Amino acid sequence: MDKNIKIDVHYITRVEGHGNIKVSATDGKIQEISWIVPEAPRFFEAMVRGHSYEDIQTIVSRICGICSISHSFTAIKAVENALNIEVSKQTDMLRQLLHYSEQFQSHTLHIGYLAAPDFFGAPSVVPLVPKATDAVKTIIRAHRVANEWSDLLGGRTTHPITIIPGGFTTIPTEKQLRTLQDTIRNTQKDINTIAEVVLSVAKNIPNFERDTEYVSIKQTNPPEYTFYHGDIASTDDGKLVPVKNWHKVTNEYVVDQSTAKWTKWHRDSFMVGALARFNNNYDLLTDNAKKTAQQFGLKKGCCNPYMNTIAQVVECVHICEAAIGLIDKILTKGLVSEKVKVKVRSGKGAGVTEAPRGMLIHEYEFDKNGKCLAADMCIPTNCNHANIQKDMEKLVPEIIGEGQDAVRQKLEMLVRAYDPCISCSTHLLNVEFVR
Amino acid sequence: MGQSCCSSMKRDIYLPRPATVKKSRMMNGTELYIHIEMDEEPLDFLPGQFVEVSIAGFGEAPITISSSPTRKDGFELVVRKTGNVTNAIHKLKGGDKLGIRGPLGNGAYPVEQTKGKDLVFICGGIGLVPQRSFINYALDKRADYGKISILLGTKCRDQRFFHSEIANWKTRSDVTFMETIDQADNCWLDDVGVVTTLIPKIDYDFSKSIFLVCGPPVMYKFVLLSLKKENVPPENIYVNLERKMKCGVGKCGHCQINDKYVCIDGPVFRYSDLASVPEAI
Amino acid sequence: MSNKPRVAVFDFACCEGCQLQIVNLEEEILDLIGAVDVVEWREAMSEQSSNYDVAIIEGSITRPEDEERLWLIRSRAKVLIALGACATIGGINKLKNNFDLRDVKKWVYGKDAEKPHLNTELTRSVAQVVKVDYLIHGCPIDRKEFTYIMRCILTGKKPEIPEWPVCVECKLKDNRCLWETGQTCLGPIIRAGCGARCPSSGFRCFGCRGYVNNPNINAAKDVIERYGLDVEVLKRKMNLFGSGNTQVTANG
Amino acid sequence: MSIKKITKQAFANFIDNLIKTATVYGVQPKGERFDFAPLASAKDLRLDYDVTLLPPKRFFQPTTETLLTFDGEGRYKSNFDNENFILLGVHPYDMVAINQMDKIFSKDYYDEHYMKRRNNATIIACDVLTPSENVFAASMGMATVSEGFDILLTDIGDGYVAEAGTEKGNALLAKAETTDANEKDLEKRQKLQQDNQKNLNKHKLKCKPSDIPNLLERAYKHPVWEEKAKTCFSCGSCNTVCPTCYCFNVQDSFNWDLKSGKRQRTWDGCLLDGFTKVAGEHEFRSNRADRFRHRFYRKGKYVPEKLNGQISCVGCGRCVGACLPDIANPVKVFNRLVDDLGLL
Ligand SMILES: Cc1cc2nc3c(=O)[nH]c(=O)nc-3n(C[C@H](O)[C@H](O)[C@H](O)COP(=O)(O)OP(=O)(O)OC[C@H]3O[C@@H](n4cnc5c(N)ncnc54)[C@H](O)[C@@H]3O)c2cc1C
Ligand code: SF4
Ligand code: SF4
Ligand code: SF4
Repeated sequence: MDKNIKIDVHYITRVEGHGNIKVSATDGKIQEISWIVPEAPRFFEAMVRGHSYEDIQTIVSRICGICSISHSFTAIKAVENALNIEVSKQTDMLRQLLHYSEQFQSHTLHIGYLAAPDFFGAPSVVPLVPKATDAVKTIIRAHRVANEWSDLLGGRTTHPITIIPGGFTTIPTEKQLRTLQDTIRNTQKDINTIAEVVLSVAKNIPNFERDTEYVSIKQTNPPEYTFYHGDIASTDDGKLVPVKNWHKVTNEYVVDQSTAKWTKWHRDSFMVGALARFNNNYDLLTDNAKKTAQQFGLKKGCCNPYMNTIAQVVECVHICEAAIGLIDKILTKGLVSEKVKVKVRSGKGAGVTEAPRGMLIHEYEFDKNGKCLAADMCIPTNCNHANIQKDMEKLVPEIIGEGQDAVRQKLEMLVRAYDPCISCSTHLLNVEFVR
Repeated sequence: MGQSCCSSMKRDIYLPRPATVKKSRMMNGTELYIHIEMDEEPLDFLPGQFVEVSIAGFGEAPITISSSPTRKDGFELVVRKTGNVTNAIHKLKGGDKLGIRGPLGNGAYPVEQTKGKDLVFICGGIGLVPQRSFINYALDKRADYGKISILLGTKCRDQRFFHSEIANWKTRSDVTFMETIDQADNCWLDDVGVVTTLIPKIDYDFSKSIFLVCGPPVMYKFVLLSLKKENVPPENIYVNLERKMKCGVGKCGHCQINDKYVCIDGPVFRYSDLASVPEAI
Repeated sequence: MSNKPRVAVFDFACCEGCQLQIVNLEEEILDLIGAVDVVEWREAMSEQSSNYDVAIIEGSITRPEDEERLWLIRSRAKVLIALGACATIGGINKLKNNFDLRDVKKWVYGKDAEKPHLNTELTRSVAQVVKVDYLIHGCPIDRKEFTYIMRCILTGKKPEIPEWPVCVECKLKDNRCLWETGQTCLGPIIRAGCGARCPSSGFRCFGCRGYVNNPNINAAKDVIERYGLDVEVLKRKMNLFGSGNTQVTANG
Repeated sequence: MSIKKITKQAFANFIDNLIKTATVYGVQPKGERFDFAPLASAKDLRLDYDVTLLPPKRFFQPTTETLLTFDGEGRYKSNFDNENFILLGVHPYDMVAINQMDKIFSKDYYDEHYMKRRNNATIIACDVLTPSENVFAASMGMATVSEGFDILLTDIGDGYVAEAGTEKGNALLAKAETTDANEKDLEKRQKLQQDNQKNLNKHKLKCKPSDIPNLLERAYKHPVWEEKAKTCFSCGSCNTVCPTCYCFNVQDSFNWDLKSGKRQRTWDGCLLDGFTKVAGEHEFRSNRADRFRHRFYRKGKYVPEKLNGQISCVGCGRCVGACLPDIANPVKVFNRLVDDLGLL
């Protein structure tokens, strides 16, 4: 085997945003292993200043097209926190239902279109169309259901327009919710099919482990596998940190090799995302979701980052079941049309939700007219950058003997497993070019 | 209300009928000549009428019939390439299929009313195309009409067309043909030569002759002013108007000029009828 | 090699939500793949190519190096499409043009703000940098309009993009006007084509498709006064996506 | 034709039975407004509505309709809607507007696409119970209607007087449990109709509708067009919501095989930028004020010339509410002209 390795992946494909991987080794001695993000910085925190609290969601939704619903919700929760706005139980439940749709949409996108080609050894889903037509069509079908679901509640599939501070501009009819429920029920079969297909190629998932701290939100009252409510939790200790203290969790820091800010809490780095939620909240998954996890040998405490994709499959199973139950709950109460009333005041507030790829935090400050004075955000991929780097540092020496192509392939797969959302992360991240 | 009326026998006014291109050729840099024959019944039209030409997927465009109904094999169009449909028409070659609706336009040339009168055709550039239908009609029924003059103004030499036909008109003793060409280097498609300079050169009784005017919008103002100077009564002037058009059957509203519709009241209008139509010229 | 047009998708500063709408075509994406050869599309596939006929560009241009990359793409492509608000009118990224750029950088990057690689320049739309053949408006784009325009391009047809404002489609959707409920809706001055998606969901139009060719801005100001609202509020809303530029047209 | 009385309960049964046999589009709430929508049960029907958002014209000229399809060889085929349906709750002014459209679409060139839907429809009209905030149908002489409908309902409190206007209506009415309307019922109906001829008048026209063509004859150069159009958005809302506007656009589109496709017609509006634009970007009515004026001339002069003089504004008042800068109100414009130019 060649002991000289030079990997320079300029823009890793099938991820959201631009990221580069650089590895070089001479005679088996590693000189460089870096995860670099050259995405154009976009300055959202600066741009929202001066805008009305009503327009914050419209602006920050554009941080990311894939997790626009999570950004919208996180922003709105922060705005509501700052302006002391309470929302009704109905609004809260409908929001959670809408938020589920994004997890489902993003996960099927990642599993089916972005990660699956790796398992099948294909460069993209396109060549898989003739080879595995049925599997591709199943993915498309599930993805469409997710989008129709977002569309119904959010007004669009991407960049939702119905959610405003205090409530909704418009809500679906009871009949539409019933229909949605039936659709989700039918989709459960497709999710099982997708799980089976992934299982059939699961042997291609690299066997790699690194003891890692996992951070996500956790809801205790009542306990629920949460994406929407809760405080910040770590697998390293059981303590819950309220979102207003989020800076104590993220502890952004600058490292020598990069000007990109990294995060750390109890250790050098931590991971957020589906696997983090799984590890923190495993007990609260539905039985079927637990069963799916078992099929893949995915257990609480798993520290193989590649298994993040499998945790997403498990979450899809959970989300469908949870959504069906939530719709029942909404409908037994009956829908009422609610008027949104907001009293503007000055204030500062933070909000947290789980985006599909991990914990997402926004914080805003407003003057007495509701004009934004300052904004701060922490994006999941931001939290993961350091962890990706650390994983690479452990992984490369373990596999360096497999040759350049295999190393490159496994590194790309690793980054993809994180389902990074790079364009999200760059408006806060300090960016470095290694060219 | 005629709700009980049975309409199933009526033809769909929007349904094009199949036709076939017999021949097509470029006449100059921008104009395509195209000879068409209907696949089923032939087209029964009057000079000045137009058809809606359908190219599936691209749409429909109103195009005046340039040939005379006296020449019985199909009909001819001359099309300038300006947009989607006309671009697609320019791609047609002999044997290709297309759709035709029409003939349309209740306001055709006054071929009956002008019998025995002297005719002056004033054409600006592509304005010759519709006029040609009446010109050839009158020439084929030469005895029915008085003197015939054709005044043509073209902006530059490359834009002339119907060379052999014009050559023929020039040699005929029973037709007066006059032409100006404004040979500016910078040749704009939509401009006309100074056709107005030709008007005083014809020695007709201006009060009794019939003037038929067709050209780009800018031309009308000048020509009509000249004719006014020569004391031509508005009743004796006919103009050919063009407007955006969609349906061609007086419904869609696009070609409306005040209370007149180009499609069903025109496209040929008696100038005296336009006195109360300020938007016309 | 097939003789289908070769299509490549590229992105600049943006949220990639417009590319996502292409994925969101769901079953229809198979029709698209049937009609064209997608040769490069970083978000969805690993294949890459420098040989393409149609380049679809998402995102706005904020740095000199992006500008160079865009020139290269333009020189290789026969047809260039600006996809989505960032590309057509600069989009949300243009908000930063309303601030002093040094201040913007400092706000986000603090003491590192002046490092060379953090350079940012005034945000420009793709059409402000290179010749654009087709504009596909919206944030995100409308899927129906996207496929319509793609089919037009593939058949050599000039697409008909509405010249009229969102109110037309809003009325066709049988909506009650949001001004009656106190919302400052930009519908009357913003280009239609979205099917009035936002107003139909009860949310004011915030202008992601850019202004109509001939917006009557002064009338908008009069209306604001009639409804007793603040012109400043209107201005800030008009800035969200348009940032004051009134007109962008494609050359195609 | 028969005039019957039908109790509210019998009416509800009648409608519920109709729903079983045909699609019934009845007036129902949409948010805080009203709209024609497929009716699931008589109890959802709101015949006391003020005005619907869009006028019922969309059932005969849909906002988008496929006129033709073409196959891969470019062969065209007409496309028609053949579904029978019942339109329930049409107000008199809207009925007058439908009568006008019927003339427009059947005269000269017979538009089978429109007429087929029209002939497939059964219209159950109803007299207005709640005047809308901008209605001025009384000023236009269109607060009540005497023809066009298959059945006309008038709510007289303890039930409806139902008058059949056509054989179709007669036959339909025979299916309901009715009694002959007596003198008192008819008096009540007459009272309501007479009241409506006064009450549906939130904007009072200072002249007779028949004076309008002559008024416009003299108003072409009046400053009102420029003045008002200054704040016109060219948004075409006044066109879109109007029950007597019918201009349309026609567009072709390809299917994904890039060979077959369809030709569709969509609503258009003479106020919109580009309405008269031809190839080469020349626009004949490019001036906002000219387009603004054109609309009033169509309502008050041009279209009436095709309708034996009947004014083509029925006074529904929709445009008044739809126009943000509040310049579209026909009564305000006509009254201004009466003030400035006088009546002859
Ligand atoms: C009565 C009449 C007779 C005509 N005769 C001729 C002729 O003999 N030869 C010729 O070359 N041209 C003629 N024209 C002009 C011709 O109709 C337009 O050039 C053509 O419609 C442009 O269509 P397009 O699809 O290529 O352009 P686009 O710009 O793509 O136009 C789209 C649509 O707009 C409408 N439209 C655009 N421009 C015009 C226009 N100038 N007039 C009417 N509708 C328009 C049409 O419905 C057309 O399908 C005539 C027009 C009229 C009204
Ligand atoms: S809601 Fe907005 S888009 Fe709709 S009509 Fe009103 S102003 Fe126009
Ligand atoms: S002009 Fe206005 S009031 Fe008159 S019919 Fe039309 S929408 Fe109704
Ligand atoms: S509704 Fe008012 S603003 Fe809009 S086009 Fe009509 S007159 Fe102009």
